[in-house]
Amino acid sequence: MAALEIDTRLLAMAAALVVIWVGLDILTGGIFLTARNLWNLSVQTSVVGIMATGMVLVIVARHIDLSVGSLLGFVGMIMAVLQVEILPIGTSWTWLVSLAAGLIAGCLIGAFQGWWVAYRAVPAFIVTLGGLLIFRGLAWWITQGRTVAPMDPTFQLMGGGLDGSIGAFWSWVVGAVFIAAALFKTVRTRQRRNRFNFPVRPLWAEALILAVSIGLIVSFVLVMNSYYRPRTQIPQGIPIPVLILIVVAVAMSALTKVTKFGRYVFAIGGNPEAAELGGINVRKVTVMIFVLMGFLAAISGAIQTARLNAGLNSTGSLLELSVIAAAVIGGTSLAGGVGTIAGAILGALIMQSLQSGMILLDIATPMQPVVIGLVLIVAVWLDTVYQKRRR
Amino acid sequence: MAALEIDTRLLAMAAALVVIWVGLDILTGGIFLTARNLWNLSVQTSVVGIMATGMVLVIVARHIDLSVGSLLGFVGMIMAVLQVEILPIGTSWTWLVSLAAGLIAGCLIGAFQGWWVAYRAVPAFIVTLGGLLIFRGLAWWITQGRTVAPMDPTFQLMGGGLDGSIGAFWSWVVGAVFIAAALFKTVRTRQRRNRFNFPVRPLWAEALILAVSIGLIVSFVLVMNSYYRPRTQIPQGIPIPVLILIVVAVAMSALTKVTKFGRYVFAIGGNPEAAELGGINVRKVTVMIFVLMGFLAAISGAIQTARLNAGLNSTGSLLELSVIAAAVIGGTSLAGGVGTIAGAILGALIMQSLQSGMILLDIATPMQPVVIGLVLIVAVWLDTVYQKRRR
Amino acid sequence: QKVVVGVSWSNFQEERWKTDEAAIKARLTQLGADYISADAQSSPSKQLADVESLISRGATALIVLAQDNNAIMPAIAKATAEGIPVVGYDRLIEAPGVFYLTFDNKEVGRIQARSILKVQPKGNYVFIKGSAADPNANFLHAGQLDVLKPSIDKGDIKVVGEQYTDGWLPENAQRNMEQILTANNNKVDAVVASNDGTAGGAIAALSAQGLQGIPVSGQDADQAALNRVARGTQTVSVWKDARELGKNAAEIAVEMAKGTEPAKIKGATKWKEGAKGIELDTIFLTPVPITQDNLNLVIDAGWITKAVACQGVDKTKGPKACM
Amino acid sequence: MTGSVPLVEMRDISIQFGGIKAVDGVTVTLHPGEVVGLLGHNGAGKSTLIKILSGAYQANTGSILINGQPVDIRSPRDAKALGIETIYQTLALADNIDAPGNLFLGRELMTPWGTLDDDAMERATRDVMGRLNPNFRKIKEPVKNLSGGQRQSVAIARALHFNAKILIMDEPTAALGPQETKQVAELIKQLKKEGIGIFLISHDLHDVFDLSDRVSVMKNGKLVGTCRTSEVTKDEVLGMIILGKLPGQQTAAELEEMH
Amino acid sequence: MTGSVPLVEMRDISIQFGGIKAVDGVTVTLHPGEVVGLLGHNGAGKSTLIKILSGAYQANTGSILINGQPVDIRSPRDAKALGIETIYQTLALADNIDAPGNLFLGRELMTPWGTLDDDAMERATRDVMGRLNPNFRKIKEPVKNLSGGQRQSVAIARALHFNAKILIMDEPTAALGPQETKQVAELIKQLKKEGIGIFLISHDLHDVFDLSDRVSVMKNGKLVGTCRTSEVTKDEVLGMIILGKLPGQQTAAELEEMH
Ligand SMILES: Nc1ncnc2c1ncn2[C@@H]1O[C@H](COP(=O)(O)OP(=O)(O)OP(=O)(O)O)[C@@H](O)[C@H]1O
Ligand SMILES: Nc1ncnc2c1ncn2[C@@H]1O[C@H](COP(=O)(O)OP(=O)(O)OP(=O)(O)O)[C@@H](O)[C@H]1O
Ligand SMILES: O[C@@H]1[C@@H](O)[C@H](O)OC[C@H]1O
Ligand SMILES: [Mg+2]
Ligand SMILES: [Mg+2]
Repeated sequence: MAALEIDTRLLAMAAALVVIWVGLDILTGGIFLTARNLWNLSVQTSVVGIMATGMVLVIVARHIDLSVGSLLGFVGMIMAVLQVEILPIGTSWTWLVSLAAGLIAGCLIGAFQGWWVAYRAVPAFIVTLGGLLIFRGLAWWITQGRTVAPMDPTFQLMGGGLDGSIGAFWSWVVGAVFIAAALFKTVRTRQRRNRFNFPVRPLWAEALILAVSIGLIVSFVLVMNSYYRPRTQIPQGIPIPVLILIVVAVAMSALTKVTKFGRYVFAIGGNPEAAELGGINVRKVTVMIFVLMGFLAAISGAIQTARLNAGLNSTGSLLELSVIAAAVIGGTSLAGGVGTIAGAILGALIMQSLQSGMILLDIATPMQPVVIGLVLIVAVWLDTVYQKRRR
Repeated sequence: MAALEIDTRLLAMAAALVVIWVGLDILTGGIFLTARNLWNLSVQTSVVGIMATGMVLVIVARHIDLSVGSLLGFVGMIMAVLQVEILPIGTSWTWLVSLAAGLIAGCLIGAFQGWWVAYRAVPAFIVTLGGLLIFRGLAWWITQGRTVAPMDPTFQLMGGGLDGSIGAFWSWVVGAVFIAAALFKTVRTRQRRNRFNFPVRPLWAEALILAVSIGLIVSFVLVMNSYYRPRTQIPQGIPIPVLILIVVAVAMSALTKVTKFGRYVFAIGGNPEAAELGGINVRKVTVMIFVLMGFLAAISGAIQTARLNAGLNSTGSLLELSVIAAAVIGGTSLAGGVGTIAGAILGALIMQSLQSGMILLDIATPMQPVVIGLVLIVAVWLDTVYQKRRR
Repeated sequence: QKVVVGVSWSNFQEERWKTDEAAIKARLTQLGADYISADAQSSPSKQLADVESLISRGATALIVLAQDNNAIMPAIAKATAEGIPVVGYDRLIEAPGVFYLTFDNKEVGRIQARSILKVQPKGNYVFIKGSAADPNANFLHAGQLDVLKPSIDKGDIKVVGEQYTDGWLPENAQRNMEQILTANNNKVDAVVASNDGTAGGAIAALSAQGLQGIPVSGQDADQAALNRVARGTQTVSVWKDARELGKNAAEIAVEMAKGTEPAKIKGATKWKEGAKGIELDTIFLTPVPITQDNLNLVIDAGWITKAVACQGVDKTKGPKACM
Repeated sequence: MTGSVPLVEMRDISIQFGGIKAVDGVTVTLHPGEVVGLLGHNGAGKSTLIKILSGAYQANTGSILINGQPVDIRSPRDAKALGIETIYQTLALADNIDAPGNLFLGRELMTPWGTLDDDAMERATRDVMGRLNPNFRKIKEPVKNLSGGQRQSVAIARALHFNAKILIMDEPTAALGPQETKQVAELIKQLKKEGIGIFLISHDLHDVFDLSDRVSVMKNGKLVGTCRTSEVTKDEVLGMIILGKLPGQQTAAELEEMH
Repeated sequence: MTGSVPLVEMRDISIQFGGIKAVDGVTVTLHPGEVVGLLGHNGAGKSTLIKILSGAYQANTGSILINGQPVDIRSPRDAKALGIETIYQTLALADNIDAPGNLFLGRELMTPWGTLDDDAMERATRDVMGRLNPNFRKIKEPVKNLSGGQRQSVAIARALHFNAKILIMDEPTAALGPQETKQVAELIKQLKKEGIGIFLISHDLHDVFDLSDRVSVMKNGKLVGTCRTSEVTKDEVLGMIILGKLPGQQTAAELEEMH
């Protein structure tokens, strides 16, 4: 087991997810683990999952972002208004321009908030609490509360609606790319460690891990391809928002693990003063973190707006809580310095599984938050216990 | 100036409040500083003010309580249901029993949350985020979303409605008690410091401070007494919720300054590990903090329910944000270890003044949160700058 | 003395209230009265503070859209004590002396159910209810059941899903609808959604399954919803002509501010079917179901332009109003 | 002295962090009026060992006896109740509180009214700090604004003020100036006379030799051995620290190597 | 040597915290290949002074010259760009990161692909730590799990690894064992030979005398004076520290008093 050298904490979370899935599947009489439900679940997870990856960095650096829900709503509204009221309807570039504008707006808002945190030393809790109020107000103000619809057809694809999946062929291509990447990474790592005569995993362990990874990738593609377009036999394949989530997750994982920026974020979280004394430009890094968070919230805003096929002033209300909860359930420590991207996505998946599961189980609406609240507390508690054990 | 030995930070905040008041009075053409508006303002501030005093302790000890709004709503609902549906209607003790039950429920919920934080080491952010969901759900569940009304007439007095004030005579009595207490405290402090030959304030400074304190007390009573019952010449006097706020503020101030418990809370905030090594029962103190917070939220729940004369499942939604903001604007540091009760109440007053001021000024609704958000950020920023200067 | 009418809004989350406000404002200006207002943003306690502020600002009459019909009572008591007349707007305020001007919410629910029942008398029904925290959601649902109960009892209609929508948020409605579809393997024949926002969310979920076109109800005649009606993805939106309601409210408020007794208001009738049985003077306006057949009604009334209502509608197959 | 019942006996103590034994089967004793120096390379396990006695950690195996009685120390409170005071290597001060607040933390002086007697605590602090560190003025300042040595003085004052029976000092003078260090040495001698037992961890061999009756040397979590300071040379002790062998087992060549 | 242009000149430096001058008009110089010991009682202002040079604080008045050129050091980054490396009294480590991560913090080695080269950094860390602290094994452990001395070794290694021109060492050996301390002393001598200028703050008068060419003594934020170690006795320096007077001004009685 030790020879596998894998993050046992992540493994425990994955195990928890499996338990929840199987449990829900039994309780729902086999509905939960159908291809359709898993497909839906993956789409529902994407909005929170994408933002949770950014929230990991924010929290690791000892900050918090309460504004992501409002920011998502505001940016979504900007994109909707651009498409419906400002840009010419029906051109091939309408969706692109409005999407770009939204992403830029997200980055700018992130920079604005980051600037207050980094250069004006206002606690992120306050800045983003302010942001929560400000951007919710502005989202309302843009259209004075009117719902703006419908979205550009190309833009709608981002929501993973009826046509918003990449189909069987491309899903297999994506799967193949990931398998190739896994193989390549394994080989490279061994080469590099051998260069310094560092110990490497035994070959059987390496093979086992690779086999499991490939198995997971293949099953994922299989599940996505076993869900057909309504009343046809054409496989849906990976939905576009899920594809975006996957790309974001890989990019953010790499960012935290193999770039200076990622290293600095963790250093700041470990000891901000030491990071500054060590020569890191803490303020610049802090602004970058919030820009990134704003960018990810904007992507989520695009997906959510596309999914609803409408810009609404209420989009994203209270989403900040789910996003933070996902990151924390995923092992990110609110004291800073600790967190993983993969964990956050697992966290989002757990939260979303519970939420969908309860609807499938037909649990009374007011009791749903009660269950979620309890699970949240117990999940984080189990993680603490587990961490202590390992020490 | 130095001879006065007063907390200049508080003074700066008080100055800010005066500026805001005068500004709003000019902008509203003299409506803001009428006795009626100030009287209303004081009542409106009491709910948030009472909870903010507890939030100071929570934040000083490096925790956070996101559940206070839900807790308030849940406890309010319990009291309402007891009065309307369970206890006999119209007895002289109905209000008392239901109030006591509510306060006990608040303490128990606080203990429950504190237990998770202290003995199970789950971060308060998570526990109380869970609590936010759980208690909001339960508040709904109790009556399946039905509003419960009307409240017991005696209970209603706590809300400061039409009869909920103590009248001119008793207001003057309260004023006199406070003046006597101020005099007594000054004399005692001088005596005690003389005992050890420690330096004391020069007499002129002592006299000046006393004179200002007495002046403030007298003006407060005067204002409360200049607001008459509708269409009469009978002065309202101090509203009961405001009286409760005053009592809570004094008690909590004493708690933080002259009791072991208060000292321990600050020590834990300064360095939890050191507090533990120093022999403090950190877990017990932590539970106590949350019990106190629950108790104060329950008081606020009683006031709010009495004021609305109805138990609603939505009461207190989002109030946690105002409460935290009040504490932080009042100089409580989210990093722990720093905060004052008086500051928190000033913070609540500033927030509430802005909120009412904007309604009086007829600022477009979506712009109101925008303004509040900006003021929040700027206020905390100014405080940071001011703190840095002094260093 | 100049008449100042203070309007306390419960929120502006739904699109309709802006129209209500414009109508009230316009009529008051015509009548030479001042308009002041406050928005409680869905919070009953803020609404109480709002009413206090409106009184401080010198309101001589109040129009109140109550967020909660019980929690509004202390505010009404204050106003009454100050001698300020109150018009209960759209939602019932059951206190003596209050003038009650509305479209009946239960009736709205009934209309929704009736319209759906007409096109889909049998099959699997789903209820997408309003916010659990909004008592109106239950009134609407009660109205819906009034109509559907017999068919449900007979077994013609099977309820295969019923969920509240947290905060009336369309995205929550969408998620709930998705789960209900999953649970029933898409075997859903009709959706009774309680307003246009939640209908939008439900329809987004249906479209993702290629089920757009099955009957869905709504209310408020939101622009996006009327466009959906035109395209055929939503069956009905209950139109409560907010302009009429607003205009009437303004007139009544001004008259009462000038001292007219509620009972003397033109067209007022006595009504005491509220929970407490208090007798009130009321005027009820009639809600109108808008379907493809009478879409021209809203266009002709200037509620919405033809361009917006018919955007993207196939001119050949679309409703008459869009031709 | 070694014949009598020891004041403290830590018997066969082990603790592990994440599978690695930081302290491994260590037995040490301390008699009243005795100073025992605890020596060892960095990471040898000295701090970890004494933190078990002070209640900060719980041993995985082994037992602790005070005056021959087995005791169960589960928290710093338990240790304090047994008269064990500790100066931690990390000082363990509440940064936001001033010197008197830290000095009396957990044992505040109270007025007859049941409120904190800040004046009395301030008075007492001025007294004890005046003896320890005559340059110290910042009584009312939060200790985070103090220099490294000033902070250490506060930590020392706290351990000394409460009539400990057993005193644990983990590098008590690491940050102190020469004058302050001398004061602490004087104090240790004074306390010894009063019959208090002291565990002293220090890297300064001179100091340890001057003050200790016996030294216990640790290496990689294990006890190398314990000697009376009167019976060994500094070089032999250095040999114990570096080579991990008892004086009798050290060869001349090995000792030469060290220099 | 003193005649040439100094490597560092801190001229008339003052800084205050909340109205109180922690450093008050201090001037010190450092030449290439020279070690200057900075001495003074606890709270004298030593750490504060050198933190101004390392960019952690900004002086209220005064100027800094490097090789005779006035420089403006506004952040630790500026100092590092000038070749100034610092071992802080508080160590300044990121607790959640392992030794290689801390050692290369802000100056990571990169692969040709533009990604962190963790292996190369690990290799280099094993090398440098092996020399400094042979018992050190916990390369992959977050430094919060290291002992006091192990942490200090990491901080020292970091300052040494990057070819500083000017090295500031604030109590570098306070937590180190005898063997590790000796290693550091050797290193200092080595660096001196390479022409690096070193400010050394230490409370160990022996060490300071062994290693320094000159000592500057501070008292209550002011400079008492600077002497060549070859020209004064330890007792005279102790007199400077405690009495705050230059050797010439110290009376025999005062010196006696000190002991
Ligand atoms: N951030 C700060 N805020 C306020 N006062 C400070 C701050 N830093 C240091 N001081 C004060 O400045 C003075 C000098 O402190 P400094 O740390 O430079 O002393 P030092 O000579 O390094 O002492 P030591 O030998 O104990 O490390 C002390 O009195 C200290 O209390
Ligand atoms: N909380 C912890 N988690 C994991 N390992 C730890 C922890 N505390 C100490 N260690 C490890 O235990 C070993 C002993 O540490 P300890 O602090 O007792 O050493 P020490 O002898 O006091 O050293 P020093 O002289 O440097 O203070 C070290 O290798 C250290 O890395
Ligand atoms: O018009 C509706 C209103 O009556 C209800 O209370 O809230 C939702 C709205 O859509
Ligand atoms: Mg140690
Ligand atoms: Mg220092």
